Amino acid sequence: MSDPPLLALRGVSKRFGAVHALDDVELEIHTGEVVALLGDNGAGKSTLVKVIAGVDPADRGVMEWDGRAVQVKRPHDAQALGIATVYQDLALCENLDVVGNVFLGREVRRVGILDEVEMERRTLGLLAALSIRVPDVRLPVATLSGGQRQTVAISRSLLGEPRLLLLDEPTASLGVEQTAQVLDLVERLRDRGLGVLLISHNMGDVKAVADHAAVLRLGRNNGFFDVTTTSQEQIISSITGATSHARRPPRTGEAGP
Amino acid sequence: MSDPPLLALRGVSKRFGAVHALDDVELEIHTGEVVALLGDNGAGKSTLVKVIAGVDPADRGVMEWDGRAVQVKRPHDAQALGIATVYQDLALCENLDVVGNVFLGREVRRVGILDEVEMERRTLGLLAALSIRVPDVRLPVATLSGGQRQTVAISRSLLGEPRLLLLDEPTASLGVEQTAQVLDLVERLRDRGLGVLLISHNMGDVKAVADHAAVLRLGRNNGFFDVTTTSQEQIISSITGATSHARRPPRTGEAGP
Amino acid sequence: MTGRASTAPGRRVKRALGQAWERLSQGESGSLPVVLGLVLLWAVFQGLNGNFFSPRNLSNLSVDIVGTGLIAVGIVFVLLIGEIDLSVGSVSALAAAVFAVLNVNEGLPEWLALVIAVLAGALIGALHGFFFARFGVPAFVVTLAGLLAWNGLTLYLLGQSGTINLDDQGLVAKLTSYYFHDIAAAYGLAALGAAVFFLAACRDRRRRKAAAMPYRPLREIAVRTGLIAAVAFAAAYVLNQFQGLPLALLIFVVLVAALDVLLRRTPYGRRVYALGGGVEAARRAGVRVAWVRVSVLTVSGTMAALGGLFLASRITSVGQPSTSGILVLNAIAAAVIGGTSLFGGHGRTWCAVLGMLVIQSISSGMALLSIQSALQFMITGGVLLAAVVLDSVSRRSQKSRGRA
Amino acid sequence: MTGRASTAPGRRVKRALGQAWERLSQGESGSLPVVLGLVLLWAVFQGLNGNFFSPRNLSNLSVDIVGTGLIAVGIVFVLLIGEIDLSVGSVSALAAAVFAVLNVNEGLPEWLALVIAVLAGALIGALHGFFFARFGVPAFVVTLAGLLAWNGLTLYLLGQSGTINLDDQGLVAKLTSYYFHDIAAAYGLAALGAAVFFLAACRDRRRRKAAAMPYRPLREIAVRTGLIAAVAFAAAYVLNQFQGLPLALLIFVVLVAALDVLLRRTPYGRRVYALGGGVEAARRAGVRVAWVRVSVLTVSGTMAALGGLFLASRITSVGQPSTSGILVLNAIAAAVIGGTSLFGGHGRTWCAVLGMLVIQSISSGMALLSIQSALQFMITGGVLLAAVVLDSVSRRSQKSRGRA
Amino acid sequence: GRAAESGTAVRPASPTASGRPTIGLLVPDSITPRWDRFDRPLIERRIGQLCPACSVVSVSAQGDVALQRQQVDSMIIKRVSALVLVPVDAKAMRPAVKKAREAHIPVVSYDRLAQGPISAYVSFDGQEVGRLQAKALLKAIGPRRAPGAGIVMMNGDLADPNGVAFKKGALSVLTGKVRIEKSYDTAGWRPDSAYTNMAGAIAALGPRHIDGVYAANDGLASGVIAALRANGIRPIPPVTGQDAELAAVQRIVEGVQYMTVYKPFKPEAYAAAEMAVALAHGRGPGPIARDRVRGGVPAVLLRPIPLTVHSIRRTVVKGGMYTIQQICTPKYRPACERAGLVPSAEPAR
Ligand SMILES: Nc1ncnc2c1ncn2[C@@H]1O[C@H](COP(=O)(O)OP(=O)(O)OP(=O)(O)O)[C@@H](O)[C@H]1O
Ligand SMILES: Nc1ncnc2c1ncn2[C@@H]1O[C@H](COP(=O)(O)OP(=O)(O)OP(=O)(O)O)[C@@H](O)[C@H]1O
Ligand SMILES: [Mg+2]
Ligand SMILES: [Mg+2]
Repeated sequence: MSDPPLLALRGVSKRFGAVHALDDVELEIHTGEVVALLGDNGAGKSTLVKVIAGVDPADRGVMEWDGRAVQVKRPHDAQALGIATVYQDLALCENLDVVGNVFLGREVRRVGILDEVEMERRTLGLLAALSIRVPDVRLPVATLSGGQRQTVAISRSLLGEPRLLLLDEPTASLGVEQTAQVLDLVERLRDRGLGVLLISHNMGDVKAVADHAAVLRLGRNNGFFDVTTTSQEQIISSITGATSHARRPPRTGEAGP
Repeated sequence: MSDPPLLALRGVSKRFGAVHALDDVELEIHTGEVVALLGDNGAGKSTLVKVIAGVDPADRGVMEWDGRAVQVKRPHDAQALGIATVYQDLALCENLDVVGNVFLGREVRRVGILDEVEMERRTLGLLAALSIRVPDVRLPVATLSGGQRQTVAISRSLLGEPRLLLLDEPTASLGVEQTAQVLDLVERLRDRGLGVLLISHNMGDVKAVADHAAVLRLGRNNGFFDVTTTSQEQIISSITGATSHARRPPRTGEAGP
Repeated sequence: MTGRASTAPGRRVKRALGQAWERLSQGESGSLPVVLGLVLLWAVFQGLNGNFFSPRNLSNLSVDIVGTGLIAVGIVFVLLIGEIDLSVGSVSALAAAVFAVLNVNEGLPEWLALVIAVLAGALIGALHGFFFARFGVPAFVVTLAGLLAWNGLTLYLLGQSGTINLDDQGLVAKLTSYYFHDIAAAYGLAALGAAVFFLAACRDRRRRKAAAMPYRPLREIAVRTGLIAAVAFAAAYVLNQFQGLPLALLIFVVLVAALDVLLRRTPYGRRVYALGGGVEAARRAGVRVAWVRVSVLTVSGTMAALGGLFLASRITSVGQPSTSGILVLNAIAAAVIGGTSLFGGHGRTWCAVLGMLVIQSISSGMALLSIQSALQFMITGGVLLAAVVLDSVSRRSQKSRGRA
Repeated sequence: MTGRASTAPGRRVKRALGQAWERLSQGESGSLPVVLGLVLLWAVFQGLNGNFFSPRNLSNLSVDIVGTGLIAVGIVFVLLIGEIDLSVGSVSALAAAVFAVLNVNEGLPEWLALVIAVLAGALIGALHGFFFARFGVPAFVVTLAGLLAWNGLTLYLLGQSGTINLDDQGLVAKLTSYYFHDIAAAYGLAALGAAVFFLAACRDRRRRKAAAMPYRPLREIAVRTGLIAAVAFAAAYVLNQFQGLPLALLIFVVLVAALDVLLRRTPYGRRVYALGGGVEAARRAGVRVAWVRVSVLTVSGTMAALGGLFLASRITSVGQPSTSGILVLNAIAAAVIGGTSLFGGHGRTWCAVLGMLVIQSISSGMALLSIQSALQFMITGGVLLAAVVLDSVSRRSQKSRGRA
Repeated sequence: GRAAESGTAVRPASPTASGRPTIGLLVPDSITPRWDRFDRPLIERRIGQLCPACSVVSVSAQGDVALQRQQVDSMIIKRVSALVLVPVDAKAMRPAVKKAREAHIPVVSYDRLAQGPISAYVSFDGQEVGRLQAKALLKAIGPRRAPGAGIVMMNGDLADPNGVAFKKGALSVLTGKVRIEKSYDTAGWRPDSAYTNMAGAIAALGPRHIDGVYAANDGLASGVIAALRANGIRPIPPVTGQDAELAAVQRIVEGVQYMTVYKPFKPEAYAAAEMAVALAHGRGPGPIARDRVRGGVPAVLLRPIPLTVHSIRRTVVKGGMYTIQQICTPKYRPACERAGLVPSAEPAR
């Protein structure tokens, strides 16, 4: 496959004061591919997501999109490229209701006025697809349970036509059934040709949906695996640092599903 | 076993506007017992924890402690009884550093002045026991990663000598190794005679450490199981509502490990 | 939007009322307690001096709230994003001074001077917004600096002439002195308001029904419309007893309604609320935070300028601004008493109207009772506190609601 | 506390300095930019009028900051919990009036009148706190009501006598007019301050070393002590050139230092910060939120009363309060300029001192240059803004830091 | 030229149903003690003497033009028979005065000359006040030192037309006679601003180069004197004042303030009361209004009196403003003895 990757990161670094959160990180995501991003707590996974999403740009490093270098300095830039994100801390506006949060920044309007009916209808549709009950989509999200909030954040990210989905522990507080639904959804999106970056601490989930797994350790790449051919133990030992894989993700041309 | 349960809830109900978050819920936790509280998203698990912890008291219902009815109206009351809690949303003070958060409300003092050295030493000890690296315990928790924050919240709850530990999805954003450590810890605490209420969506974890499992569904009791003798499928079907168990947790005398 | 469809009409209404009460008591539009407080206040003043409810006094009251009320509406915008604007008093004085100097001293036509004065307010607001959004200087400090600087500029502008009298037949003077003597005007406005509400509610209902979504029962819509119509027609009746509908009130009500629609029915307004609910969340959702901030402070500057012109119109003259922050405090207090949160994200433009009614009623009642100044301060403080305690306590008595 | 032990002494210092800079620029104690702004300000004023740096002017400055500075310290407490106290101006005027009426008119001994006046301030603060914590009325509104009510009470108290002259040999007058002419006093205080810092740092280091925890290298401690000593001795030198160490300054510094210890080294202070970092989190941790709130408003009332006595002492007379919010604004501005966050959780008592220095320097420089009031307002506003822009920009240029 | 507006007699509105005329008194603020302490009681007393059936309602505007306008509205609603008005802003109250006139309520402008169709006016001559202060200052500095002497001017709030008048009067005397080293205008008449400005002047000029201070009123004088004291300047150079506040009279006795201007409130208040009662009964302002201002408004113009330590008995004590006892509190007893206000070594009486 000679297509350029959907997204490629080259030598991305980021410091917070004395902490090297990311140190010369490389990553590639192709269309129609689910890449799992793994690593211990504090490995820098969320920081990497925020770099890609333009929330907190990197200090150094290049980001390529469809093979062309791009500058992503604000969340807006990333959205314009077609990157949708579910953040680990969800980042919802507590005072807005569910509909308001799902459509924030992408409101449906009729002659300049919000079309609440249409937005509510579509929100109900999205939530139904994730098989979660929210007591009332007109309640402020501050009153929702942890799992309900997470579903709102996931629904948000499915709006518009994203080309790349960044999911930072999207199922952390979801129930068994809901988790299955989200994983299903991820597979369907992959089949529709989206690229997905999935962060999870659950090896089972990773095994179930991911094609490749990239491991971060202390802010550095620590291995890139084909999930189908690598054993779970191998991956875990790479996460915990029992083995050190200096190997980087393969450059374009080597990789591919 | 004729000891009264450490904690017993009788007919606890709570409404938020039109939402019945808890409806006539019964629960018992004995010393030296780990009870898993299971349920779908929005089932009312966190609401129940907040009722017990005095954060958001129930509308109706009785709470018994060591067999005597008690009034828990404020978090302070629960702490005085020896109830320590890890909340799902962690509830940390963003501007305080790790040490400050761990010891908030229970500061170590020497002649009225904070003993920072001692507090820092003990914090480092607690964190080491949970095998998590925090770059600097003097950084405000706002800068920590999701898992690091969760560990801070868990460390907090271990201070003092609690008799009952309420853990609301304590491992949701922890790594594989850290999760194992926390489960280990729970077992050690049980062996030291503490009661533990563990909320988790992970059946594996529940199977591993819980003695009993209480299931909530739509705010009502929907089954109480002995984890060792019940199959995982049975519990899950009770969670998702495939089966409806009107059965309540047994009253004192019937139950026990 | 509130009610979900149900079956038996009787239960339906009951439920609708119950839900309305819940909504109200949930703070988003929790103005009921303030309304009760206001009614109580009025009853007390009327009991103490029978002139309080005289059409002349009520009509005056309705005009007196406009100047500071417009400023308070601007403040509501700023409070919604969780910030504060201390400069509104100075900006309103400056706008009035600009108008007076241009029109009276320089001889510009009134409409041009008026436009320039309002634009000056907008520009100043934008400047504050720029410093706030671009350099991250807290809005409090930017507008505090503005308070001082624009005060100085006003002093300088008026330095040569001192107080300037406005043409009392002029456009600006008319703003508060013109009344629609025709009784049809007041009644017409009341009817229009009720009709617009009714039609909008019905249209919403029809669309929801079509989309197979829960909708508000017709009976509930009728009850609400009836309430609104009753209040509006009562007000119109009183106004017509004196001189008719005041132009100032008309402008005020139309502006407040328009800005309410802007805030609650447009994408722009949604973003303003979003900023108040979490700047970082809004930023990640792609909201251009800096732009919204600048715009909000521009609105507040513009409303301050407008308010300043109404205040000047009321006394048909423009004098040295008082350095006292009384105007700012009144405007902020009006917004807060009306139910706007100081911490952002909750409030409506109508809050400013309600709050101004409370404040102005106190001051008008005091004037009627000719209370000594020492006592006057104390009573104003006490009544203010009582009104808000009533409000807070009735909210408290509802369930306290934590977060998961 | 900051540094972690390392090996080579050269690198150690470098790293320590680097870390100190990072700490500074991280906002918790990010006062460096304000200090730079202050130095710039001084340089400009000195350039415009050579008398600015005269010992007389600097000594006056050091006394002039005390009255409003004490009020600002109280405001820091309130800002730390994310609230605001608008009543401090009125409370300070009331305390002065209480003192004057009791001492001069009623003939009570000075010390008793003084104690009663300060207690009155504390009581009023507690009352505000009660309404705030018990009824959940926003502190803004409670203290706004207080602003009005206490103003009225002061008017009433002074209504009979008008302005009251204080005994200019009395205790209160001495508060600002007494100087320790002995040069040993100023130098002694400077030496004491440096020594206390040094010993505390060494003790901390020893204990950390004993507990096998990272500790601050001796060299770093020496450098810091040296810096503190240099500033302190320079100030002492200047003061000794005029009349010696002013009693007012001594009281101010001691109070600020004591309250700094209270805030940052006691469980009580920790809870104050916790409230600012998240009320709900603090509540769940078992902090008695209502109690802390009441206590914080009590502190602010007490400090306002103290500050009022110093302000009265400075002009040895107590007159009718002006309704202007200038005093409140100055106090809040001082706290904010010094680096206290308006949103709670960040700030120190020393912020108030720094901020007051900025504000009082501007006002003293203006007086020195006898600038006309119109211009004076504009310049004050401009300089204020410039000082804070400098501060904000230098903070910004550090990495922007989001949250996980 | 508002001769047309300035009629004399106005047919009063039906003097309320009960037939008891009410007279409204509007004072501008509560910061200046005189309104509540002297003017209001004096006017009320005099009205009570002249017309026992009359009642007086008084309100204070807290220095707020809009509030005063609202208070005039309330007075109209209550249908008072006459108004005694101290305008917060003389120009800005014109529409309110006009509105009162339209409601057939005559307005007596008190102490400050309100614009609009007022029926009568009573006050002191503002420029004369400034001239008196300046002359006294020159006298205190002494004709010998005067030519080279440097003074500091602490003017009042120039937003207040009286403040402008005082400054103008003072400058008309001082210009050319002394060097005005520094001149400050004090927004809001705030003593603490006067303090700060004076401290700045001392720092800028040096303590020995200030031969006198022109302070526009007693409040400013208190700030000025405090600054001089704080800077250890002894003896304190002559400082002027105005209003004859008790605190100022005490300072004069003590010797730290040189003079103040005494504007006897009683004649002013009585004149206002007499004219208001006459107007309320539908008559003209009466024979006491001998002067005319602004082309025909009947007026009573009173002369201010300079007050120094030598004239205390003749002025404030005789005029019934303060008793010797009020002035000579224990603290000021020695100074009073020196000044001859109380006989030495004998209890005051
Ligand atoms: N704003 C910040 N300031 C300072 N340090 C930060 C900041 N954000 C993150 N860090 C640090 O960077 C490191 C990486 O954090 P990150 O949130 O990326 O971890 P993570 O891999 O997502 O961990 P988790 O699995 O626990 O979510 C952590 O050590 C954290 O303390
Ligand atoms: N403060 C509140 N106001 C209104 N509704 C609330 C509030 N808190 C919780 N709820 C509602 O109560 C229900 C139960 O919430 P709870 O947080 O207890 O669920 P949970 O079992 O913890 O779910 P999860 O597994 O997702 O954390 C939810 O439907 C939620 O929307
Ligand atoms: Mg993370
Ligand atoms: Mg939960």
